[in-house]
Amino acid sequence: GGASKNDSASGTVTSTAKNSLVSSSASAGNASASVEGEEKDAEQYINAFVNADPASIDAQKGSDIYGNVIVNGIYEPLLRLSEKPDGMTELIPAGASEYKVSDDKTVYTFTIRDGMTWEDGQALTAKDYEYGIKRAADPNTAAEQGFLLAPIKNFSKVNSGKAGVDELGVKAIDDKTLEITLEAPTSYFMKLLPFRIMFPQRKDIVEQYGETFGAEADTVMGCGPYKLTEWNHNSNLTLEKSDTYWDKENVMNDTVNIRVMSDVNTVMNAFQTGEIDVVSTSLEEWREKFNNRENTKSAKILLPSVDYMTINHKDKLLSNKKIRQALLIALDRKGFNETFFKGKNIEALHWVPGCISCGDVNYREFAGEPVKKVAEANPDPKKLFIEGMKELGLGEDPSKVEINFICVSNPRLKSFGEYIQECYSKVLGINLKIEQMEWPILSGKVNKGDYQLAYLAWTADYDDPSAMLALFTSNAEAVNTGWKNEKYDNLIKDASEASDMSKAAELYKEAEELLMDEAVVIPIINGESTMYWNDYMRNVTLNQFTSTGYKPRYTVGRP
Amino acid sequence: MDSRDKVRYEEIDSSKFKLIGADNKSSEFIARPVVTYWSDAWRRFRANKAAMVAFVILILLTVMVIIGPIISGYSFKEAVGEPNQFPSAKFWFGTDEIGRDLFTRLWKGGRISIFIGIVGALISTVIGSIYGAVSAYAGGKVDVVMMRIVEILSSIPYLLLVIVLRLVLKSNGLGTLILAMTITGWCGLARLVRGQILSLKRKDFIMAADVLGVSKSDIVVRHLIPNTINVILVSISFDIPGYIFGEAFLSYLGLGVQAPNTSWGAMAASAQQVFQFYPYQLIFPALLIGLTMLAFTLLGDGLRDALDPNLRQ
Amino acid sequence: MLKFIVKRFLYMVLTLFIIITATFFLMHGAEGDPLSAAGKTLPKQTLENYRVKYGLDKPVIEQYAIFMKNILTKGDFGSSYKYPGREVGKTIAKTAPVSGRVGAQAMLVGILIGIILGITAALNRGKWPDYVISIIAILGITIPVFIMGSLLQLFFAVELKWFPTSGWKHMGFGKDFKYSVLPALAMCFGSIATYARYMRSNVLEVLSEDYILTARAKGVSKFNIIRKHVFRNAALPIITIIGPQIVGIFTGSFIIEGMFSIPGLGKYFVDSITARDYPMIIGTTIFYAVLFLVSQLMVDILYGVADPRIKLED
Amino acid sequence: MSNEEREVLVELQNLDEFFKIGKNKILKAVEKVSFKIYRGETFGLVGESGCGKTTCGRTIINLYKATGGKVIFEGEDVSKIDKKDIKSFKKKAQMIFQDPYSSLDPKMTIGEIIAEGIRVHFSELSEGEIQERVSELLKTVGLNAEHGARFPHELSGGQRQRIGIARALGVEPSFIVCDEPISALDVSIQAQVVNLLIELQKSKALTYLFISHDLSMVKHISDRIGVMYLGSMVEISPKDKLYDRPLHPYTRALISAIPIPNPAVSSKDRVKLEGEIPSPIHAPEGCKFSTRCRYCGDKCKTCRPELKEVDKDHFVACHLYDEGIEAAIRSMESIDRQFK
Amino acid sequence: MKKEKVLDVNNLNISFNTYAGEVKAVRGVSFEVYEGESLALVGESGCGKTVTSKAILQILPSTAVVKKDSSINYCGEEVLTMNRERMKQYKGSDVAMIFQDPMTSLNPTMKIGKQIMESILLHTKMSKEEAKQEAIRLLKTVNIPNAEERVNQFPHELSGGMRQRVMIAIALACNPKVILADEPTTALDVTIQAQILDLLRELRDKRNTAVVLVTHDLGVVADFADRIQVMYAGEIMETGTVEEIFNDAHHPYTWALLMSVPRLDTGNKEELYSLGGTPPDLLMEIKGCPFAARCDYAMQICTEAKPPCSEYSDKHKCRCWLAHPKAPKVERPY
Ligand SMILES: Nc1ncnc2c1ncn2[C@@H]1O[C@H](COP(=O)(O)OP(=O)(O)OP(=O)(O)O)[C@@H](O)[C@H]1O
Ligand SMILES: Nc1ncnc2c1ncn2[C@@H]1O[C@H](COP(=O)(O)OP(=O)(O)OP(=O)(O)O)[C@@H](O)[C@H]1O
Ligand SMILES: [Mg+2]
Ligand SMILES: [Mg+2]
Repeated sequence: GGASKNDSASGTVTSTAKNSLVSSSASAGNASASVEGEEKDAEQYINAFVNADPASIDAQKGSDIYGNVIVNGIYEPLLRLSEKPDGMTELIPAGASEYKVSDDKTVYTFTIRDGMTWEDGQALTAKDYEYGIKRAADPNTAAEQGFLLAPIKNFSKVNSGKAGVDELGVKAIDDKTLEITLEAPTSYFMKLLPFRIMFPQRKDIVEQYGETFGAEADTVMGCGPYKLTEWNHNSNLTLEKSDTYWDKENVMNDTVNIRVMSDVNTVMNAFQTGEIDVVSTSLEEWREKFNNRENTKSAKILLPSVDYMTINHKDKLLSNKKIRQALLIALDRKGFNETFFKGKNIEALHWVPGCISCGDVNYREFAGEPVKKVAEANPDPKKLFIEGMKELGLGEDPSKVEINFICVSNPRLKSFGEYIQECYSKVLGINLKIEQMEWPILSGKVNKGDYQLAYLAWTADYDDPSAMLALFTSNAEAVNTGWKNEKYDNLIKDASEASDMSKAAELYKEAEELLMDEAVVIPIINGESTMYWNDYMRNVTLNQFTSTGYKPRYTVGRP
Repeated sequence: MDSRDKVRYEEIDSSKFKLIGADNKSSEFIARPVVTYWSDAWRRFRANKAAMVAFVILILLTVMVIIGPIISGYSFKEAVGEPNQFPSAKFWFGTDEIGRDLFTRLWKGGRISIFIGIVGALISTVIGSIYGAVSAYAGGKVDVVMMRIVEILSSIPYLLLVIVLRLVLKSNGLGTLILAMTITGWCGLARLVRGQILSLKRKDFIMAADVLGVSKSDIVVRHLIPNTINVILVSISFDIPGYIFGEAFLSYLGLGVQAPNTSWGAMAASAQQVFQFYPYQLIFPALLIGLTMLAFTLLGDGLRDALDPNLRQ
Repeated sequence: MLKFIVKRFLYMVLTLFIIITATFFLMHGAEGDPLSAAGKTLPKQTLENYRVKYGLDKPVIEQYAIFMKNILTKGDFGSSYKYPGREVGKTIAKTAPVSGRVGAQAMLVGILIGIILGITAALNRGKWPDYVISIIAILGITIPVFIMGSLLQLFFAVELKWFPTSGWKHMGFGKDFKYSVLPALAMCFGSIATYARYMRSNVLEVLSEDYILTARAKGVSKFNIIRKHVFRNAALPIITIIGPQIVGIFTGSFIIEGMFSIPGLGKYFVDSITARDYPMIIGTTIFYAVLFLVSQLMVDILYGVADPRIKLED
Repeated sequence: MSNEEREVLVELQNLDEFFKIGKNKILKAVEKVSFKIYRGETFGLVGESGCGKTTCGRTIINLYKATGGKVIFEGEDVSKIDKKDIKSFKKKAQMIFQDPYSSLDPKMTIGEIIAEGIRVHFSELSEGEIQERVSELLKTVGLNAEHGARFPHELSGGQRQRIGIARALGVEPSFIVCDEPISALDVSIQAQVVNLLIELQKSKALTYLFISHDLSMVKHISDRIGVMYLGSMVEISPKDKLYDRPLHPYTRALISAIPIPNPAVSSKDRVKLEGEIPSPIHAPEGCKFSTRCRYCGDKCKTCRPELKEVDKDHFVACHLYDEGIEAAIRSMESIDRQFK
Repeated sequence: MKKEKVLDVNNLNISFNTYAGEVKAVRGVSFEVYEGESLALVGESGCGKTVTSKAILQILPSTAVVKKDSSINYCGEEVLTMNRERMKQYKGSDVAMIFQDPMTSLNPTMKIGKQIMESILLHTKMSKEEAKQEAIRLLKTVNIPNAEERVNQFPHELSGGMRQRVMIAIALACNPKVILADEPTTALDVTIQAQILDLLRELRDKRNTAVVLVTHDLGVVADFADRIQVMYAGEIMETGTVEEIFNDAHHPYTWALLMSVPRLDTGNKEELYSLGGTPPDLLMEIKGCPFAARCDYAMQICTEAKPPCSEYSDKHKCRCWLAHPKAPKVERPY
């Protein structure tokens, strides 16, 4: 997942398919772990769902989180990210049986596992990986998430068409050896490997189906634990265990029935009738309901997402740091949490969400709460705001100030907006004008810099602070705040190239504090949800950065 | 003739048997005020219990949207209690998702909803019925062209039309909202009325009016449309809730009421996702929309009965 | 008659052309484009690549020319932007029958019940059945489909477990019929209300006509008076409403199909616009327009059938 | 006053009015009808039911577009009247509809129905004056002002018919097509209405086209009478000549069938028409009456007779008169004898 | 040969509730109809002839109220209290009506053939095909040319007279015992009128059908009716055989009627005799004789009391104060 519009983290729609990490408190994670000696059901199938129809299961082209879970099932990445018993993740060998990193940390050499084949029996080679990765970088593919490959050598030249694809730093030395060369050392590069853009791809198949590749169940060719046997758009998908998969002994179920359910009430109703096995929700009302449900287990999950307001720094009023700071600290996040989440979510007094790790440490625990620092330095936000106004020559009456706030049309977001509106009016005495609009219009406005405040959400793509912090470097251009800071750019660059993760963490922390002190954006709340499953389920993975998918799940005593 | 009659028959004074001849004047009609169509319709309308109930409901609704936001004493835009509270003595209709008093907000929202419902229905009814009538009555090429226009308007994706409309008008004010709602809203009625009038226009009384020299526009307004009043009234009773909900839909495009103002449609829309937990948040606005529709349905029925000469008693 | 149809067909082509052109320019004129709709904010280079690939970097007029050429010479509506690789034509061909299935079911129930209720109300004007039916109609309109669907799910699926909450199997025939029950039910309430109210009103009108007296004088029973004499004369508005409803059948309902995981066409209508999925917008619009135009032609022909005084004018 | 000197108000020239029936079938309701109506006269139009009288009347008033031929009103082709003159044409030419009920708007009160025309053509009148006129008109047709507040369905058949008359008179036209204006009235009101029509004619030089089945009344009111049969005019004559000496066999049958309001007169010795009644869809090739005419000769079956003046102002379309009246009457009498 | 009484109407009172009050359209009408007889109802337009006929068939509009002590008796059965099943059969097959207004009385969306067949199928056991043939036959009996094609036409495609004949065909369809013919021939030319009358006469004579003929055409009455009943303002003024009424009427209204008839021998456009004034307002209670105000022979008593019924023969009855012994003798004016 990348940054996304309203629904990814606003809490109205949740799904098992979303990136998530087990919080430290999640002891429940173990409840679903396999227990030795239990009698497995004879018939092993999983009933799952996705919130929307995957746009495409073309691994490189597609980008939505709904498709991730499918492609993870039907392809075999070089490495997979799996969940440890403590809820953290670890990289385990998959398509690559082993790998080497050069001393300067810029050349990665992978050895492809023996005996791997595609669904049709053809051998899976290093060339297929090479083709897959290059395809993602090829501008003709127009892969939406191609930019994640940025650490790879010559990526930006290739992606902008200034150099041929062959110049990308990816090369199959022979059928069994794949070599990836980076532009510079990148501490989080390994975490990108399980990601779909790096999946292998069959050139002949891709060319055979052309545009329609990955659009239907029968226009893809997989090499993973499952085969996609059925895909009724907007209705359901079926994965069946592949018998050509190298690790088929560890694929614990035969069929995964995946329903496309876009409506929360339907999802919840279907969970109650047993039509789906696992759901997760961030709505307290549903939690209260399911906490009392019989034979149901649950675990709390922190999502790597944050809801925030982006600020247009090109705007005259908002170009003033004091004004921005006032807006940043005037927001009553606690009240927000109480009102909309019964206080069960995490107030975002920071930019990087709580579940991101840096090396082996939990980054958040390490980095503290930077927004608080700003608040402590400026105890009276209204005064601060007035000061800012004076600096701009706007007088001293905040009630004359009207700030435009745009958000996506959605009743719940409108309520959020109304809360913020009331909050600012109370604390700062200013007027917030709420304007709702369609996502394409909103995102267009943000891109063009035609806005003041916009409500957005961002979900980290991979498990590293840079997934959040790199957003605001001068050349990222992903969120158009109009803010540029050389010091910040350097901090991020140094951090990603740092050989020592604790050093990187320090640099990230400094960068984040700079970000918050400048009040570049206003983080509001972290994503969080609770996962519920019927107690006959085993091995439900709670960590969403994992890419093991449905592989380990099985049931005991399904009614 | 029984015997009793006979006795009297014989007894009548002979002075009464004098020819006095025809008295044409006394046979003249003894002037009774000529009741006009409308005063008669109004009288029958008042006699219709259901219509009077509807009338009372409407008046109550009107009064409540005027004074309702004041009587609870709460502000409609500020959180005054815990969010999502069920109705209680303190908050008669409960509170919404950020703790504002629903009672106050409902009546406040009613202002815009009732206004939009009625204005929208009126505009599209006037346009739709006249358009349909003219198209059917003129017939021939005029009909062809007019109906093709309706087809085009009905076929172009509405959402797209409104998005562009908003862009062109550069405003999200009330005017734009009403324009957006009615821009294609009249098409349905136009087709309905046209259908009715296609059969009406062949009737003799239309020819009679034509022969009298009544102008085409008068024939449309005075003969054709009144004779389709049935479908028009039904259509109005559907239009009103339609527009009330439609306003909420248009807020998807940023066209509805602006926060912290609200409307019944917007309230119903935001309550939908949580209606299982806080049903009252949905029920109250829906009830009021329903009540408004009920009022107009009964009113329509009453009006229809009142205007329908066949039912007059 | 044939001349009339041929003539109307020619008009249709012209109308369709206008619709397509208008839609094309409207959608290009609308704020936002397929890229800004992509669900996320993207780096500039990615956007650029995308633009070139789909030809969005060309002037709109040129895009229009290319698009029209493709339609006219190859009958090719292109593939979706949002769902890469899904050909618009094929997608519609696959999904419309599913929508049609659910919609037809809903419409049949809606018409049947609506008409029966409408007639009942008319025959009992001013008595309690009339009011009860009015209330039913009002509920049918004021309860949003979404709520109706949810309530049906809660009651019939979660509580009674008679039907699955959602889902779709093949065309839902035979034992899979159960999948289509709840969505069709949820969908039909609105039309019940509509038909009932229009029917009531027109039946009342017709009942006061003189020829009903003639029928009564013949000794025709009340039921047959309704069936043979009233119905056809009251049918005009029903025909008018049925026209677009038939279109609705095939184009499906965005909300219901989403709620019940039905692989129908409905979703694409709204989705394509919010996603600025140009080829899909045009495709669905053409589909809708063709159906609508044909249905209007049918309505006009049916007018003549229902009421012989209405002559087809050519 | 001979016809030549009188002003022609309406002239029909070879008027055709055809209806399309079903697929490719054409019903010739009026076929090649020509006659003149002079200003200030009453032209009676009689004929079998369904022979096209109403259609003819409606075409004159430009309700139907003529399929062929022309209707000239005051020297102008009615189908080509200028837009701006249409209103004045409609003020001059009015129609009383045959079907009293369906020609009244069911949603309007009687008062409004009558007032409508007045309002259109006398826009200078105040509302009060209009109402006054309405009640006056109601009184002239034997109703009272109270009926003005009623709706058409609340009236009896005859009362409805009188509304139609009042409506037409309200406009103060100079020419009225009276399509069976008195058929549903009782004799006393009939007399009242007919007296009124005659009086108006005398005082305002009105012209009537009087369509009726009541031959006694037609005789009473008309100056000249045209007899139609199956869409064609078969005889035109001043009324006295027609009743005294009907020439066309159909007219003869018609006259003899007039019921006499005297129970002593037996209906037995009337000329009864027999034979197949042809339909206007497949009219006989020759004389249209040939299928029912007891004097029918070979020529009648193949050749359609033209309307010819056989006596002064007396036209007839019949082959019997090819050799003059006397010969025709002689031959008819001999055939009649055979029948007895 | 003693003829059976088929209809016996007794003290029929019918009112319409209108906003202005009660329109008393029919006021205490009593009469009987024997089988095989033709009774002519004549009278002022708006005097309640149609309403009376509709009452007999029980098809009055909902605004009409039939007063309590009214009674309509068909062959010994009370019509006003008939049950639903019996009613169905009674309508159409026992008593049929020819409506006055043929355009609006025919269903505009049903082919005329169907409309005729409907009645046949309802009351006989004929198959559809037979019924259709029967419908064609009926159309032929009422002299509609091309009956085979006409059955497939819609009412608006027929001329006024044809519609009326279709109405007649519908009424005749099931050989009813009583035919209520409400101005059946007004829209017909005299030749066809004569044929229709012949047809009705034939039914009357061969099938013993009773025909109640409502008409204004006294010529038709003279030609066709056995008995005449003269109505005025909702009441029956005079009744008697045709000869009695035409030659020896006693009521001034009857005189007026007979005098207004245009005759073939009247002069050119000379004024026809016509009654002055307008009929009484039916909303009012009428104390005396309803005709008093327009009667040239009115006396004071006429405005004060209802005239009694005087009998001149067993069929000839009249309600007029002139019959009173104390009343002056007046000559018939014609
Ligand atoms: N639905 C009604 N509401 C009120 N008054 C009515 C209604 N129908 C008839 N009347 C009145 O009742 C009286 C009798 O009407 P009816 O139709 O019986 O007259 P009629 O004798 O048939 O006259 P005509 O010869 O003109 O047909 C009339 O004065 C008429 O105005
Ligand atoms: N609108 C129409 N469509 C088809 N045929 C029609 C139409 N109007 C009249 N006709 C036919 O035209 C012929 C003449 O009809 P028209 O009404 O002029 O007769 P008419 O002389 O007025 O007869 P009547 O005395 O019975 O009223 C009839 O055969 C009739 O069926
Ligand atoms: Mg006619
Ligand atoms: Mg009558």
